[in-house]
Formats: sequence, structure tokens, C-alpha cells
Amino acid sequence: MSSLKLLVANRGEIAVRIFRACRELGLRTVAVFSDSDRSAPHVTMADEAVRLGPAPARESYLSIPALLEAARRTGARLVHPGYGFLAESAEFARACSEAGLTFVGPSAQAIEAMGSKTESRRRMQSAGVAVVPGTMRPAESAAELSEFGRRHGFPILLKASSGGGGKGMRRVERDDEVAAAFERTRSEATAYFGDAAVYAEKLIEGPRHIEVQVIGDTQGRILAVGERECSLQRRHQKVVEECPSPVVDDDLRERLSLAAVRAAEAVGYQSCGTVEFLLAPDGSFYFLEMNTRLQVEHPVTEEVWGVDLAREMIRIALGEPLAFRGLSPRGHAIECRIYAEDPARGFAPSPGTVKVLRVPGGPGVRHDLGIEEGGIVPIDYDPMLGKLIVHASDREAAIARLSRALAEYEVGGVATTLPLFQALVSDPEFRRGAFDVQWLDRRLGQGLLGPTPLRSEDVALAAIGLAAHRNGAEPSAAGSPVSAWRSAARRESLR
Amino acid sequence: MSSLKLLVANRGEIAVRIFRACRELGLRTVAVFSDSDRSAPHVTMADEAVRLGPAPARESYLSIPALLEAARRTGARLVHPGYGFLAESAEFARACSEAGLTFVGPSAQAIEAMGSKTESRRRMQSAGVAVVPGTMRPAESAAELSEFGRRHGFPILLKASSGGGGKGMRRVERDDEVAAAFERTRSEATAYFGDAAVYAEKLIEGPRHIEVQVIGDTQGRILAVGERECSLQRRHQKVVEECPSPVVDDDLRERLSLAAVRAAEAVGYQSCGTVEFLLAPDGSFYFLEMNTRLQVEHPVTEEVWGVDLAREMIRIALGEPLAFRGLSPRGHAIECRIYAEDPARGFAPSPGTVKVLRVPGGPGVRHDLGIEEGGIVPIDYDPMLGKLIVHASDREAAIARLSRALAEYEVGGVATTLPLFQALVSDPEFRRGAFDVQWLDRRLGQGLLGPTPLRSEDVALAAIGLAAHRNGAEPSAAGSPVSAWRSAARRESLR
Amino acid sequence: MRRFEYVFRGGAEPEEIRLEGKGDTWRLTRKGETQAVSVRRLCDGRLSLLFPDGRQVCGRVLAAESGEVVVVDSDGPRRVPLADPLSDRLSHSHAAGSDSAEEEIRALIPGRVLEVRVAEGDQVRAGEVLIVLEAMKMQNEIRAASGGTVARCAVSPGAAVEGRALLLVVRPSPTP
Amino acid sequence: MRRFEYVFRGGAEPEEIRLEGKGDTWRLTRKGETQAVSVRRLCDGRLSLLFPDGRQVCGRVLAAESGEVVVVDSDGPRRVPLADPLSDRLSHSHAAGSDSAEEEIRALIPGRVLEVRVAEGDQVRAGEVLIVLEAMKMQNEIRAASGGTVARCAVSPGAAVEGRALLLVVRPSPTP
Repeated sequence: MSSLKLLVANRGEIAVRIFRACRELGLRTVAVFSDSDRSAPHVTMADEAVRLGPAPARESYLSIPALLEAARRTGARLVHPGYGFLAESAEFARACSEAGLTFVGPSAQAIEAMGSKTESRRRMQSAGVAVVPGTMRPAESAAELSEFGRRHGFPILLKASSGGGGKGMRRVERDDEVAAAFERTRSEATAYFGDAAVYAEKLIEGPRHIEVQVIGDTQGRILAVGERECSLQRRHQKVVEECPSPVVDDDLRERLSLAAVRAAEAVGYQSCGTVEFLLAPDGSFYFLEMNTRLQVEHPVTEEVWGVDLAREMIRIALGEPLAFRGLSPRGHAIECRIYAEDPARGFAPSPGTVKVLRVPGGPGVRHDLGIEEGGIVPIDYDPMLGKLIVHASDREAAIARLSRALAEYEVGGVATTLPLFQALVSDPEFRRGAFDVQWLDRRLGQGLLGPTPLRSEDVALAAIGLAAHRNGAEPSAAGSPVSAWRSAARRESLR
Repeated sequence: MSSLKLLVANRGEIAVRIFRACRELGLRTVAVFSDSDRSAPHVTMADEAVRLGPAPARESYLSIPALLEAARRTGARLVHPGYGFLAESAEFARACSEAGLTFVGPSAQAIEAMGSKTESRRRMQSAGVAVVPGTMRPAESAAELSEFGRRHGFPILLKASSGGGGKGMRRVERDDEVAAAFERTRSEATAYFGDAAVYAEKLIEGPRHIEVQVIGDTQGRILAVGERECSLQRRHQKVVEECPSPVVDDDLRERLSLAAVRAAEAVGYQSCGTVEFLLAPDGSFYFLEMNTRLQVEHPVTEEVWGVDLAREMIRIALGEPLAFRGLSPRGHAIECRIYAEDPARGFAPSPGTVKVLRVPGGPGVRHDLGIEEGGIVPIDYDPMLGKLIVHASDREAAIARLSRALAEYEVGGVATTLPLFQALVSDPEFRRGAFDVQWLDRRLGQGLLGPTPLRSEDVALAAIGLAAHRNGAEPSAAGSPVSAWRSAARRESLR
Repeated sequence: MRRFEYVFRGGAEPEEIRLEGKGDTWRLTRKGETQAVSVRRLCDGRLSLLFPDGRQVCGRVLAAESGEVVVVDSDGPRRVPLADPLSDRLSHSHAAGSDSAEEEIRALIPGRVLEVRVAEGDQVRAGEVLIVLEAMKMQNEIRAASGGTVARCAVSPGAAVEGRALLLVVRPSPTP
Repeated sequence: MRRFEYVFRGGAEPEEIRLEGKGDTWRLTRKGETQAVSVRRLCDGRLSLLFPDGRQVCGRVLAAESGEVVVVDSDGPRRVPLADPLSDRLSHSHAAGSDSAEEEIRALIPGRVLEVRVAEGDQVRAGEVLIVLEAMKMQNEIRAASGGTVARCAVSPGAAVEGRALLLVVRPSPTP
């Protein structure tokens, strides 16, 4: 094993995912942790670990000085940002290189260029990549917006320049609504983001969110590795992703890939990245943004295209060329993001202790988890436990496999989004692949999560469960309960 | 979900594997169990379950009347034998069809033809498939054997006709040893198998065990789906299997596949099956036998060739044609059979309760397990807990992935063969793929499992582990130990 | 021999369920029909039930609010309206007399109030969003469990709230 | 403040290891060098150790025969010759005086005796196969732990034996 060390400036499942890639590459692993993560899996699996600070992210996982100090202390030469936290901070990328560390990701310049909505749109247009028609720069007046609406046709969308995640957006149907809408959006923008700047975009009706995976190496080769279907979103948050998209044929894939590679080339991209597009029902598509990092949903691409993106990303950072010329897809993959949220309570966060964790096995089932049984879902960070990924020969088989896997999946102690997925796999429209980015929110409103009918077995189970307790001496499994075994194991581990 | 029911006349990981395929096909599942398996995973995951009888296999999993009665009671229309037990019993296959049940496997005739060493050799020779030169029928006299040895050249191998699994075999170096060897083998054969019949085969030196997966449907199409490398055996028991074989190139694969399809055609094979060959160092290969069932190691083929063999086997039994024309391989897969045996005690069986079961996750890792944490490894059956299967882009990456996965794998309460695999992945000859069927036994003799050096961390861990106990109030993880959570969960599940 | 009695309210009429336990077998009586169920508790606390006709179900049984039990099996968690006769009577009479009982709406976890969409005196419908709370980097809509009148509003936008902190009080409108 | 002392026999010389525990931190002293180790017990019983230089190790500590501890971490199970001074003296003096102690060889699990490869009075080498036992459909070779003379042979081929049943007694040959 080489003595080269990689530090992951992150936590949870993505830190675990990257450490696994390191293990397979023979790199030593360095974890960082906040006070609420000392016993977390990404720490207990690492060769080395360094405390960053208290639980709040800005004092730990977002503290650039603390991260650089951790790298210095352990002698880590590579730093991987994962996703979220500092993954798209040009400042962090720059700080790493200035400290003589190899940042596992694109150049600070590429991050900056793609980080700015207006700058990235400008570059895309000059690169010949279609963008959603819009007033590039903040509007001075409502009149400006009306003029835009008349030129490109209503409805249009007003957006706060500093907005995101669906906040600070307003749909405008007719010209005579523009003035009022402009004022309301400005005030909201000020309230939410402390920035009144507002611009307008043409509204694409019934669009799908399709993104293309790209990889570029330091030799200047840039490849597109197929698309991902990410239209299944709840309140603009991806929930389920697929590869390939049920609506993308070879020709469209070809055109999407071409545009994605152009986009990456426009910023001289040298790492793994994702180019997001809005796909209109008529087959036209528009550049949305480029995520200059490893994506949460990268596993569906890995399963279908037979490539280890986390591994390639590290190899590229080490200056190695892409390990393959071209790749070809096989089968269909679906990822479910398992959040500690309670679907029965409007998806309210459900932090706490994971008392039970039983995961499915068998063919075509993959787990990227950031938590173990008995572990705690801290309140301080994104409440995602991890991801379930299934892979099968085609979409129908993949849905059947997902349904089978969900039946074997149990998380106890915290509520999770698993029931949402169980409802989805039996939804006819989902099964047909007939959905756009608003579909899931609509469907939830229509009662997607309606109560499942009770079988007589369930009633018997409930009654006997109650009784078996009431009468203390209840039937036991062959052998004693695990709790007993566990404590036995613990006794032994201490004798 | 259709009301069609499939009964699995088996237990453990293969029953679980087949039930998963049923779930994905929308078939209802029927489990059978002996008194030691009432709480086993294959029972608790099934839609229906029927008790067969007491623990001993001949009174439960080998009892044809009990199995037929279970099918009658539940109205199961299909019966899958799995592997082992009655999987290669022509009598059982016949009994099923006579009871109007669909046996998920080949015809009784095919099972019979391939079940007899001499009959299968005869058929292969007339089908033009090379077999190891041998005296087809039991030898009358030592003279007969000497004559055979002189014709084909020494060394030769004397084998008990009713023998198997490496028992009742004797190597004969020179002509003048034949007479004595003949007598000793006859007496052993009588003692072990109550059958004195002995025959001779030419001994192939340094051979590899290579087998080819075949699938035939009821339309008469028969396909070969690549080979498996099964030379890693301990006392003639497969321990680790790979796909593809490190020594089989496209040309050899072509020739092996052709021979395998001929073999299957010779018995009109209509199911999943495996044709085993002995591959000599000079590239020549000889038919050994055909396993007329789903193989323990089928997953490595599934991973590399992207086919669900368990699913196809059921579809074929339902009269459906193969779902694909041709398949192409991708990457490299390795399977480890995890047995409850103690490598430190000469692989003595280690039955008992699995107190701890922590399995690896992440990309390219698959678990086919027949046991859960807290479950019991009964003394009555084969001591295999299940299988770990890894898949990656090539053999080197697959070995790295296996090594990474083994580091995350923990089984407590029973000793397992995991340490053997950890020793293997770092063995230079294994990594080079330079081994034959005797290699592992040789290597074990040379101390493959030599003691691993202690790191100072381990000594600290041992000391602090002792101390932390001695002083009772030891440091605890964030939150309380799982044992407590578990019992909490149990309390709640009973309140 | 252990005997138990429960009331199941999943159907149109309340239904009585009787149980007699002996060793690993429970005799279950519903609608006058009795069947012997073989029961095993697995090591992780789940129960496996095997019915005389061969049906097998395996799941975990958790307590919920009085008058309900949650079962978790391969279909996921589901609420079963089941209770022993006493608590059934209690919870039921309570429900009957609870028209005027005020509903206190509290924060599930610590967070920051983003929006307060109602004012005291407002009429609200069941399921209507009352407050938007930001916690764990997520916006969470807090909705009315039942329709009624906002009797009290304890917080305002921007306020930081602790877990279980009182946000609103809703006086349910009399059930028609 | 908790203090402990152990003897480690993994090296050429017996080595003393001292521990002082306070809260989640243990001060570990080896070969005169002391370092503060941060310790956490995980929910499944494993311990995570974090050393001052950043090294992290996570594993389970199991008791073995006296004088030994088994640690299970990512490298798998390993035996650590470690004990508190008292049991160390005991096991060690025992080892010293055990030249003439007879070794009883017992069946690990129930099974059937297939072969008995030695007779009373035979000289056997350490690791030599003495008996072949069939259990769980497997043949298991039972070997001599140390060289010596077969003092007694308690079973014959074909015999069915219970777990822990006595099979053989070997009198170790005096250590040279």
C-alpha cells in the first residue's frame, strides 16, 4: 500500500464511498469529523482521523483553516471535497493548491465560471450550447421584463439572482401581471437572500430534468458517460434518479452528450462533472447549470456504464489518463435517496437513533450508506442516511427488483422516505416513465401516499404482538433474542 | 401479482436466492422447513411455509413424499430443487411431473444420463466431446488396468465407481504398483461406499477445473454463457470461483463453449446447467461431468454476463423462450464461499449462533446469504453461511475490491473461512492467477494462513479493551450500545 | 393457557378479536372463526406467524398512540386500529368528547420559523399549512391536523424555536 | 483516574504496558513512552481508538484462553499475547511446569469417527493427524497440538461421539 494519503473534507455516505475507492486504489484514508461524528462510519473506517471542531458545519466541515490544518498534520497530499459543504467553493480549491495540496476536482477557474449563473450562460452561448431564453442580467424595470415576455412569449418566470432550490421564483402568465410580480419577487428576494436582483426566463412547460455525466482528464480528453433522469423531485429536491432516462433515445443521447462535452470544454474541465439540462416535451433541451463535483446520484451511471467514477476522479487528480477509450451501457439502474424524513408528516425531518437497519441483498442491489445500526442521524446536517441502488437488464426488471429490495428493507428508530418509494414502484405513471419535474409534487397532492389496505395477517400480527407482550413469557426464536446475543458479544469483548 | 406459486425444496442461501427471483417475477413463494429451520430467513421471507419433518435431511429436505404433500397443500405449481439435496435426483424430478407439478430443472432423462459416470462418458464420446481416457467400465482384474496404463501412459488414477468428492481415489505411478493399488482401492471402495467396483483414468498433471454455464429453453435453443474458473479447491471442495478464468482466451472460450453446447444437446438439455472440464496445461480439455442444476457459483456468471440465471431458469420452466439472443461479458467477478469452518483448526466445522454480522457495501459488492444476525448455523446441514461476490472492471480491480470488502466484513460467534480469503488476496501466485486444482491444498500446507504480524495499534486495542472492561464504566459511543437499542426496540415492539 | 381480548376498528363495525396462547401456538378467533397460529419471535424482535393454511407473515409490532398499533412488514409500516377493550373505550369516549379540546401545535425539532401563514382568529382547514419551519437545512410545512380556529399564535417569523416548543393553538370546529 | 498494568509477550522479552483512564481518554505507556488515546465504544461493541498522531483503529476485543486476547479488526481476527501480571504469571508458570501434563484431545462437535490413525504407545509429532472425524457432512482431521506419546485411545472407527467427548490422551514429550 502506497503511503499517499487522501483526506475527504466531508462526512456520511459520500465520505465512505470515496474511502472505499481509496482502499481499492491503495491510498491511505484520512477522515475529518465534527464533535457529533467522532463515532461515525466515515471516521471508524479511516486509517487516520482529525477533529475539526463543534457540530455546526461552519465551525467544522465548512472551516477551510481547520481542513488545511488537518491535511498538514496528517501529511495528506490529496483533498476530496465530496458533494455539498465546500465541494463547489472555488476559494477552497484555490486554498488547497496554495497549500500545495491536490484538490480532487476541477480547477478553481472552472468552478468559478460555472458557479455564476450569468457567466456560465454567457460561456454556453458562445460555445453554441442552447440556454433557456432569459434576460441575462438583473432587470432594471418591469418594462424590461414585459418586453422580454412579449419577445419570447408568456408564461415567463421571474427569478431572484441569488435564489436557488426553487425559492424566489414566480410564474407570470400575462403581460399585465408583470409589474406586480416584479415588485413581489424583488421584496421576497430581499427578504430571503438580502439581494433584490431579479431576472426573467422563458418558462418551459412540463420539462424533464436530464443531466449528462462528463469526465475529463489532464491530457485534455473529455468524455460524456450517458445521461441520468432526475425529474422525480419533491420541492425541487431530487428523490429518485435513473439511468438511462426512459425518454432519451440514442439520437437524443448523442445530441445531449455533444452539448455536455462542449460545455465542459468551454471551461477546460478536468475531472468528473455533471451538465444539467431542461428537456422540453418537444425534444428541445436547454443548459441549466454544471455541477463541478461528484453527484449524489453518480452510482446509477456507474452501474449501467460499468465505470467507477469515484476511482476515475482520483486517478485524474493524480494526473493519470482515463483508463478507457469508450464505454457502452448495459441495463437500467434506479437510485432511491433514503432520507430521515417522515412522509406521513409532510416529510418533516426525523432525526434520532437508527435502532434497526436491515438491508436487502441478492443480485443487482447496492448500498451506499453513511450510517450503521445504532448510529445517530445528527440534526446538524443533511438528513440523508444513504442510497439504495438497483440494477437490472431493463427498466421493468429494475422496478421489479427495486420493489423486491424495498420489501426486504427495514429502518427502525427514525422515519424514512422508504414508504414513498414503495408507493412509487406501484404507481402506473411512474412505471410508464410518464413524468416531468412537477409530477411528484402533483402526485403527492393527489394522495400518492394514501393508506395501504390492511390484510387480515396484519391484524393477526398486531393482536398477537400485543398479547405476546402482555403475557411476558412470549414465544422466542430458536435461541435467544439478538439483544441478548449482542450483550453476550459485548460481555465477551470485555472479559 | 399472479397467483402462481413456486415451492423451493431447499433451504439456506439458495432458497433465498430463488425466492428473490420469484418476487421479481411476481410469483408467490412457498418455503419448506425442518424443525431446525422454522425461524430461518428462507421461511420468514416466504408467502407460505410448510413443515417437512425433523432436522435430519432424510426426514425433511430429502423426503419426496413430504415435499409433494407440501406442494399439494399449498397448491404450488412449480417446484425448484436448488442445489444439493434432491437437485440431481431423477426420481424426484419424475415424482414431481407424475404429481402434475412443474420441476424447475432439466428432464429426469437428462438428469439420469448425466448422473451416471459411464453413461455420460459414452454420450460425450459419441457427441465428439473429449473425455479423460479411462476404462469405461469397472475393471475385472489388475491386468486390465496395467494394460490401460501401458496404452495411455503412467501415471494413472484408480477410482471407485461409486466414489466422489475425492474419496476412493489412488494415484499409480508405475506398472508394478498396479496390482497392490487395485486391491487397496477395492477394499476402500467397499468400506466407504459398499461397492468394490473400481475403474482407471489417465492422470492429467497440474489441471485446472473450468466449467461452462449453459442455458437451454423449451424451444430447443441452447446457449453457452462463458466459463467459470473453479480450480481453487480445498480437499476437492470449491472455495473461490471466478469469471472469466484468467487463463481462458477468446479462442479457448469459443472451443469450450462449443463442447459444452454439444454436451447439453446430447441430452436435449432444457434448463440452466453446467458442463465441467479438466483443462490441461497444454490447453487440451476433457469433459468431467455435467451438473444438471443451478450451481453454487452461478452469481459470478450473472455479474459478468449481465444475466439473471435464477430468473431465466424459472422462465424456461414456464415454457418461455430465452429473453436474449446473445450476451457479452463485462469485467471480472470473484465469489468467496463463506463457510462456518475454523481455518485455525484445520477447517473444523464451527456451528453455533452468528452473534455479529457486518457486511460490506458500496459498488460491485453482492451478498447471497442464508443467515441473519442472531441466526443459528445448524449442525445438520452444509455449513455454508452464504457467498460474497465482487465485480469490477478487470481481475486486478476485482481482487482490490475483494480485499476492500473483506476488510469491512465481520462475522462473530462462529469461526468462518473469511481469514482464508484475506490471505488469498495478498498471495502473489493467486494474484497472478497461477494455480491448478491442487494449488490451494499445497499452499495451505506451506503455511498460507501463517500468523499475521501484530501492529502496535492492535496491542493498544487489546490492552484498552481489557482495561475498559475491568473498570466497568467504560467509554460509550455517542448514544447507548445497540444491545440497549435492540432491547428498547423489543420493548416497544411489545408495549 | 393465556387469554386476551381486543377491539379492532378497521372495519365498519368495531370487531372483537379473541386470543388463547399455549406454547408457540396462539388460537385466534375472529368473526366466530378460530384458527391455530404458530408464532416465533426472531432474534431481531420480529414475529413470524404461520397460519394453518400455510400463509406466513413476518414483521415487527410497535406501540403507537393508544387505540393504535403499528405493524412493520414487507409492505412497510402500517397503523392498525386495535386496542384492549378498556383503552379502546377510553380513547373512543375521548374522541367523542374532544370536539372542544384545543389542539396544541408544537415544533417536532429545533429550528427557525420562516413563515407564519395564519393569524389568531383565522379559520383553518385540516391539512392547511400554518407555519413553515426551517430545520436540518430543510423547509418543513406544519399543517393543521383538524379544521378549526387559530386560538393562539405563539411565534413570529425569524424566531428560533426549541424541540416541542409551542407554535400555535387551534380550537377544532365542532364535528358536524 | 483508573490505572491498569499488563504484560505483553509478543516480543523477544515480556513487555509491561501501563494504562491510565480518564473519561474518554486513556494514557498508554509502552517502553517508557506515553501517549493519550481517544477511545469510543461503538453501538455494536467495537472500540475506536484515535492516537495523538491521527492514526485510527476500530475493532472488537474478545477474550481467549488466559494469557491471550483476540482482537478483530479490518485485518481479521488476531491473537495478542497479553494479560494482567497475575494471570500472566499463572499461565506462564503453568506452561513452564506443564511438560508432563497430559493433553486430552476431545471432539469439538458431535460426529462419527471415520479413522483412528494412531494406537496407544505411538509417538506423534505436533500437527500430526490422529483421528478423522465426520461431522456436518465433512471430514475433519484432528491433529496433535504438541509432540508426545499416545497415552490412551478412547474411541474406535465407526463410533459416534458427542461434543467434548474424549478421543485421545497424549503425553507430551519433555521439551528439550
